[in-house]
Amino acid sequence: MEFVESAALVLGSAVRLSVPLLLACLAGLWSERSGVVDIGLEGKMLAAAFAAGAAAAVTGSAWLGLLAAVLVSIAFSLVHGFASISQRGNQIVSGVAINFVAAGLTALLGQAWFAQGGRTPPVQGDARFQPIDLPGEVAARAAGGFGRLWSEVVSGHNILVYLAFLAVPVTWYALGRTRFGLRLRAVGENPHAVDTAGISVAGLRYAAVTIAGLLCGLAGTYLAIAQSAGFIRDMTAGKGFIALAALVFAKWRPVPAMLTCLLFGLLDAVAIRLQGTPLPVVGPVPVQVFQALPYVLTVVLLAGFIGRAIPPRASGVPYTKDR
Amino acid sequence: MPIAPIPDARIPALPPAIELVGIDKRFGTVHANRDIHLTVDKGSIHGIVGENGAGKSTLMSILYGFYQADHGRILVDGREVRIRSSADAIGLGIGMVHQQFMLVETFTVLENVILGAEGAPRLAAAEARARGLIERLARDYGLTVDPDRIVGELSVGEQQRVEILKALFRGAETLILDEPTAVLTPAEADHLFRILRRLKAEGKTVVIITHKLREIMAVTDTVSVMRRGEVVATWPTAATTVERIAEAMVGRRVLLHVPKGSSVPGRTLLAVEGLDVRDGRGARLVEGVTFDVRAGEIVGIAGVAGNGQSELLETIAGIRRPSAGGIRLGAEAIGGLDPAAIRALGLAHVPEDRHRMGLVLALEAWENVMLGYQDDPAYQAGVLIDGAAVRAAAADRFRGYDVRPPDIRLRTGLFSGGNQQKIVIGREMERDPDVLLVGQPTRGVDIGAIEFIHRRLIALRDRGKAILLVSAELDEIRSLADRVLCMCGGRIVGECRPETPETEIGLMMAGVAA
Amino acid sequence: QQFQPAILYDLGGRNDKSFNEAAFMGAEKFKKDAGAEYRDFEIQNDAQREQALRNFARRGQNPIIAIGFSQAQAVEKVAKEFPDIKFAIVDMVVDLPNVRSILFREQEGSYLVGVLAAMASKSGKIGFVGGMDIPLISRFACGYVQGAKATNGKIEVYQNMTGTTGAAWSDPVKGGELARSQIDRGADVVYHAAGGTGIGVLQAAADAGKLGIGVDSNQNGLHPGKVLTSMLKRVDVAVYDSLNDAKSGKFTAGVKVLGLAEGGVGYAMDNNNAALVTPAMKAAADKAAADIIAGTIKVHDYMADKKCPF
Amino acid sequence: MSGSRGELPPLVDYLVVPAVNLTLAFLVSGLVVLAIGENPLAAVRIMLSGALGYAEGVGYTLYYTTNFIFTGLAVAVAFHAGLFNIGAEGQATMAGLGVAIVCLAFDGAPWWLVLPFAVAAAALFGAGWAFLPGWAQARRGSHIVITTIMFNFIAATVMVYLLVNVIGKPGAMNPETRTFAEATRLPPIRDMLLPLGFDVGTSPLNPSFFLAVLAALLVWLLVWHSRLGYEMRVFGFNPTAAVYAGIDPARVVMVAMMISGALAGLLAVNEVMGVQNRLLLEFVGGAGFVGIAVALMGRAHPLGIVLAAFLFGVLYQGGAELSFERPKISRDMVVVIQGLVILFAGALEHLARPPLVRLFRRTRRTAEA
Ligand SMILES: Nc1ncnc2c1ncn2[C@@H]1O[C@H](COP(=O)(O)OP(=O)(O)OP(=O)(O)O)[C@@H](O)[C@H]1O
Ligand SMILES: Nc1ncnc2c1ncn2[C@@H]1O[C@H](COP(=O)(O)OP(=O)(O)OP(=O)(O)O)[C@@H](O)[C@H]1O
Ligand SMILES: [Mg+2]
Ligand SMILES: [Mg+2]
Repeated sequence: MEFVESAALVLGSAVRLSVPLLLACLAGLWSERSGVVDIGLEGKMLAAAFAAGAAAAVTGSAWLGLLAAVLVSIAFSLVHGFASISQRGNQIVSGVAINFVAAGLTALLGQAWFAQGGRTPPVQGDARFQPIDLPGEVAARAAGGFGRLWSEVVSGHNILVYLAFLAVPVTWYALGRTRFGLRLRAVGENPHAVDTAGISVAGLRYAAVTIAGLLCGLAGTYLAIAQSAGFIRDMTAGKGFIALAALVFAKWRPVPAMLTCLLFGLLDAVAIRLQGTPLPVVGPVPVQVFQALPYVLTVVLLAGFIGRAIPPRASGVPYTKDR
Repeated sequence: MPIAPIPDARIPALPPAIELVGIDKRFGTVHANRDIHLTVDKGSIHGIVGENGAGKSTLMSILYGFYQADHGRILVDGREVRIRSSADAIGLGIGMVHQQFMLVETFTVLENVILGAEGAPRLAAAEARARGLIERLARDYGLTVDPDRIVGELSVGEQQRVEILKALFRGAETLILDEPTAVLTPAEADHLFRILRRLKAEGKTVVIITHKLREIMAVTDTVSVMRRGEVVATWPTAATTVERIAEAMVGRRVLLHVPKGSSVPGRTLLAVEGLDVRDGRGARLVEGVTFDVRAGEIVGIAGVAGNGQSELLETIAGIRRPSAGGIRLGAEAIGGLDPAAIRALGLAHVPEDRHRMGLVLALEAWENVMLGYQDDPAYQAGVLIDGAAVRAAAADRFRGYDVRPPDIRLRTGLFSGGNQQKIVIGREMERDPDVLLVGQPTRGVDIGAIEFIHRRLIALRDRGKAILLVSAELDEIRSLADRVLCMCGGRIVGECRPETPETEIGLMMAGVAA
Repeated sequence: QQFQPAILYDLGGRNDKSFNEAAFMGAEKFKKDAGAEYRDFEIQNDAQREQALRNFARRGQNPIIAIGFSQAQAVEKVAKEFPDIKFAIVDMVVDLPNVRSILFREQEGSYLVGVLAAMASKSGKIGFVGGMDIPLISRFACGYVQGAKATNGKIEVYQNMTGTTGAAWSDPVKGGELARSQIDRGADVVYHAAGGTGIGVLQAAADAGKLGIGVDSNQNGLHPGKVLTSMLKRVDVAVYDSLNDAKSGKFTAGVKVLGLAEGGVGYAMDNNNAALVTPAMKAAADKAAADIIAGTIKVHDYMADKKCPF
Repeated sequence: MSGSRGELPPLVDYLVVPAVNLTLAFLVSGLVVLAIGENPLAAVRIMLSGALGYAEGVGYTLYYTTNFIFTGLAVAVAFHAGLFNIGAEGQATMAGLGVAIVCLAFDGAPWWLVLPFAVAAAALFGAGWAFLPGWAQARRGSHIVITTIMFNFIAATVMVYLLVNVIGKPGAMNPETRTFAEATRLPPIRDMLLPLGFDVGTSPLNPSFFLAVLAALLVWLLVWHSRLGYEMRVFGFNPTAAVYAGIDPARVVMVAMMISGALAGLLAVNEVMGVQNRLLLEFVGGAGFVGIAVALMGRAHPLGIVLAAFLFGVLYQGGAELSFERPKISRDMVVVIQGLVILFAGALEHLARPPLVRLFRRTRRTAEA
């Protein structure tokens, strides 16, 4: 029973840790399935986190924070879109630029507006997304054991967590079962086919990067005013890159993306939990072993089981009519 | 006695399906279309021929809204229209099957067919409609494809059917086909022509670009010839001859059949015995294939694409590994060696897909002249590559094989298909190999270049070399090969003389006479 | 020599809510009290340390105060080049006639908050979240453990380090998760020494209805009533004093170690945590402080032997 | 594309277009500078004179350039083989370990004696750290992008462990090794030029700059004039054709990654042996990531990379100078400016081209008329 409870706690932690990865990963998925490579996930998330933190601090409303985050993140997306779709620029360079601008601008504006070292003022109450208790939470917690699985893993997260996991079936359905999704996937594989079918390649790609912006907006909001209570400079701490890795790991598919992000979250949670505890047989182990664990396991899994990941064929290539 | 309808100036005739007036298009410095006037009658099949780079594809792409003309007007059904995008063209009932298929290879047939014409936001309804259409077309035209297969796994012939299905699904009244038969077997091509005639019978209009004059004669009502961006002639097909068309195209007389003496086979240079090849999943692609090719002969392999010919060539060349059986090059067993080692032993290989395998389109042309021969001592200067030597060799090849433009510094992708093919053939033949494997040597190549390539192949044979030729063109096989092997389902199902009637070979290819 | 002070912050930057900011506060206070202007600079990478110091020196800034142990090599080099200019460095020793080295006994302050944590804990389990597994952070951790164990021999202390890259100091999400994991295991007081990451630690503790302990500057106000106390490292005082000494010509080179006795470290009491620290707790902490000053309690310095024997 | 390359005279294409792009970038940055109440023109002047206006500034600029040349070349070499190496950061980190081991082992020996070993160690450690991702991609099909990202994190972790527990200097606050003896450090270029009568001031610029230029030259020879480079490019553009040509894909991938890693590793010679004179955490400081932008802006061509690296050097040094001179323009502002330059000069490089093409067509037409 105690093991089940520990497992529940670790799983709950895994869920929370996986959410920003999942949202960013889905953002990358939308963008890259349409053929626009996005290594600016990190920057967009950061900009969104700042916007969320700033707006929530000023207005006192988490929802306005979310709105601001989404708008800012979409604005960054559109810059990336303009560079990579309309201007046919190098998508990776554009992504790098987005990351630079976001890192600088958030700290700059944060300091200029709030004078707290690029931090936004801490937010409380309605300015933050609070945990939501699902029915049965109390009873399940009281029951202990497997009940904890309900109370820790499923219930008690904030709305963005549920939104993130809802975004998975929505993405799956929209990509796989709708007209828009069909066209979007097509434009990532062969934009010529889409163009000759009389559909605007640019239009589809702009739509895709906009969705990516929206999702990064959610991710940033989660970081700033759901998981934390305010923005701190550089608070994305490389999550955008991990999300990118998860995207490749998941072979650009929504459900595997969720599983990958959960796996990354779980590895992280396990590493957190195991840190400092002596292992059986081996005895005490340096912290770094556990800190490296998620990364090492990812490499091992990748080399051992996942196999070749083939990106959408047209991704990263600006579309031009000539061959 | 039935009288053919004669156009009568007094009766207002149906307006032409398409009328192009003064179309002009430049790509930078290239004048691809010059002041083109072209009329396509409703309910007719209109052929367009011309050398590689004459501007055929460009003209049709303008009609289809893929490019915009710099000048000129387009009339559809007698009304002047503006076609700014493919969507406009589709809306006007124009459909196009491009030379390079515009298919999403990871999609199913069904998804490809409905793409862009899905109707409702949810796919289910469109899929049902498309399924219905596919069934009907299969019934009416024999246009069969499995709607649920992944397009990338289909043969080119099937992929082309998907393209036609796409156009018909969008309600095309005028169907443009850009070199539709370049990749088809004769049987598939005949099938296509039956379909085109059915379409015509239903009142639809067809414009077809091809390099095969036989096809022009067989299916078209009218033929237009393009040269250097201009339409230089338009004739009712019945009123002209293959020779006249060829001359108009090339600007000189062309030999449509290269003369060739009888072969004097010498010793065996290539021997294949009991060869088995499997794919990654273990399915057999080539099964128990045994044959040999002797010095001074051309052995042709006839077969419907996808019956193991490509895999056979690739295995002999060392690109694939045999799962059983032996291959000998002269006295050496080469089964399982890598391509570089096999090449070093005197085997050259013109792969059937020059874009995918034979060339690196992003490199400058001269760099492709050493593709596969980068280890050649003649190309080395110490630890580095002797660029001057390679460029000298390249310039030499370009002269010898009449590659146009003769600019070895040009990016390879900018050459036309025919000239790209000459680069590959020149590279492989100039090594003076003992054995030459050739896949589809003249696919998509204009008749002038075909003549040239055929001459070269025969000359190589006459120098006592062994050539193994795989071609989907029965004509080509029959005019070049000294012996013909038929492949079907990965096996050699029969051998015959090149004089054997086409129908008989056709039956063998289908596996019937085995 | 003119009096034109300059401050060089470490990578964290002027407003890191931590020791750089404390230095800034000290300078600001001095500016207000003495009415003297000063210059400062935030470096962006390691190469700029030396460059900035030299730039200051060339412009005749004097004294120049470098914040953070990473500045040592640059200070050493530039101080040699400009023997007439006075330098001060915080958190590291540079042995030159014109350099004042200011060290803190973080372990002593940590000991006190350990005492408070052990007394405030009902579960007998407390936690520590560090930024990176480096000696300086282990020194905080070790003092904390010693203080807690001295108060409650059976107390269990969970320790976590956040990461191995610079991001470890600015990852509040991970910090929060580390704290939560400790809280889930029963910890009800969590002390952090993790810069921006610590914001997440304090947040997680507050969210869970547990207590956090701040570090470096007074962080009690971040979550009033939810932060038990803060371990103060008076970099502000050190900077202020150095500036003051230089102005009044009393600047001395050599090593200054600031511990409890010198008022260089301590724990924070204010309105925000008045209700949390009972008189008994306060008495115990003050007793410990007195004993440390008196030398009857020896607080172990992790840096001395890279070991924490508790 | 409207107005593609080749429609403009080469001089315009390679000089005017980038100049226009840079001007645009500075104009937009100027707006931001203006927004915080500083004079943008003065800011540009400070930036340029800080980076190029005096010997020491130039020294710093070139010192940064050195790092970016190495990482830019590293990314570019992998790029030619169709591989996206995001791991230059980690490779350089590990190379630092190699350089430190050599320098500590030979501590006290003259630098010119140690240098070859340090270079070899840097290349070897960098290549070794790149080998595993290369191997995993070639033999196991793992995606190089993920594995190199993961290897960056693993390198950081290994480094913390080693510096804290194994090779760190005892008693140091900071995880770092002891400082190398004076003789073993790469001398600043000033020391080499002073006897000749030049004084370039005190900057960290050291002989590794020449190493970087040499590396660029070697990469140029490798990619365009060697068999291996040819094989890499063939494979990078068209793997199927590579197999046809008898090129072993696995070999190309592994070799290209190792060369890439070795180049990234050389950064450690500059930083560890030349500047910091000890191994410390995060000495790479993001240069591995900047290398991606450098490689792409330099179109993966060594000359382009040297120029792009120089541009970034100017941005870094000029930026430092700017925020030093104008305290209101914080270092974050400088990051924003860098981002804008990357955006306008890199990703939006085609922005200025169509108007220029139109301008040229018009002038040509008037000239013809
Ligand atoms: N996208 C393009 N960009 C620049 N020039 C082009 C482009 N497409 C075609 N051209 C130019 O237009 C001319 C006509 O090309 P087009 O593809 O129409 O020839 P074609 O008659 O279809 O040749 P083929 O028989 O080989 O298919 C070429 O010579 C080429 O120089
Ligand atoms: N982007 C381009 N820029 C300039 N010229 C081009 C371009 N694309 C094609 N061409 C030119 O177009 C002409 C025809 O090219 P195209 O690709 O249509 O050849 P093709 O014979 O149809 O090839 P294939 O049959 O193999 O598809 C050539 O003369 C070539 O130089
Ligand atoms: Mg064509
Ligand atoms: Mg063609």
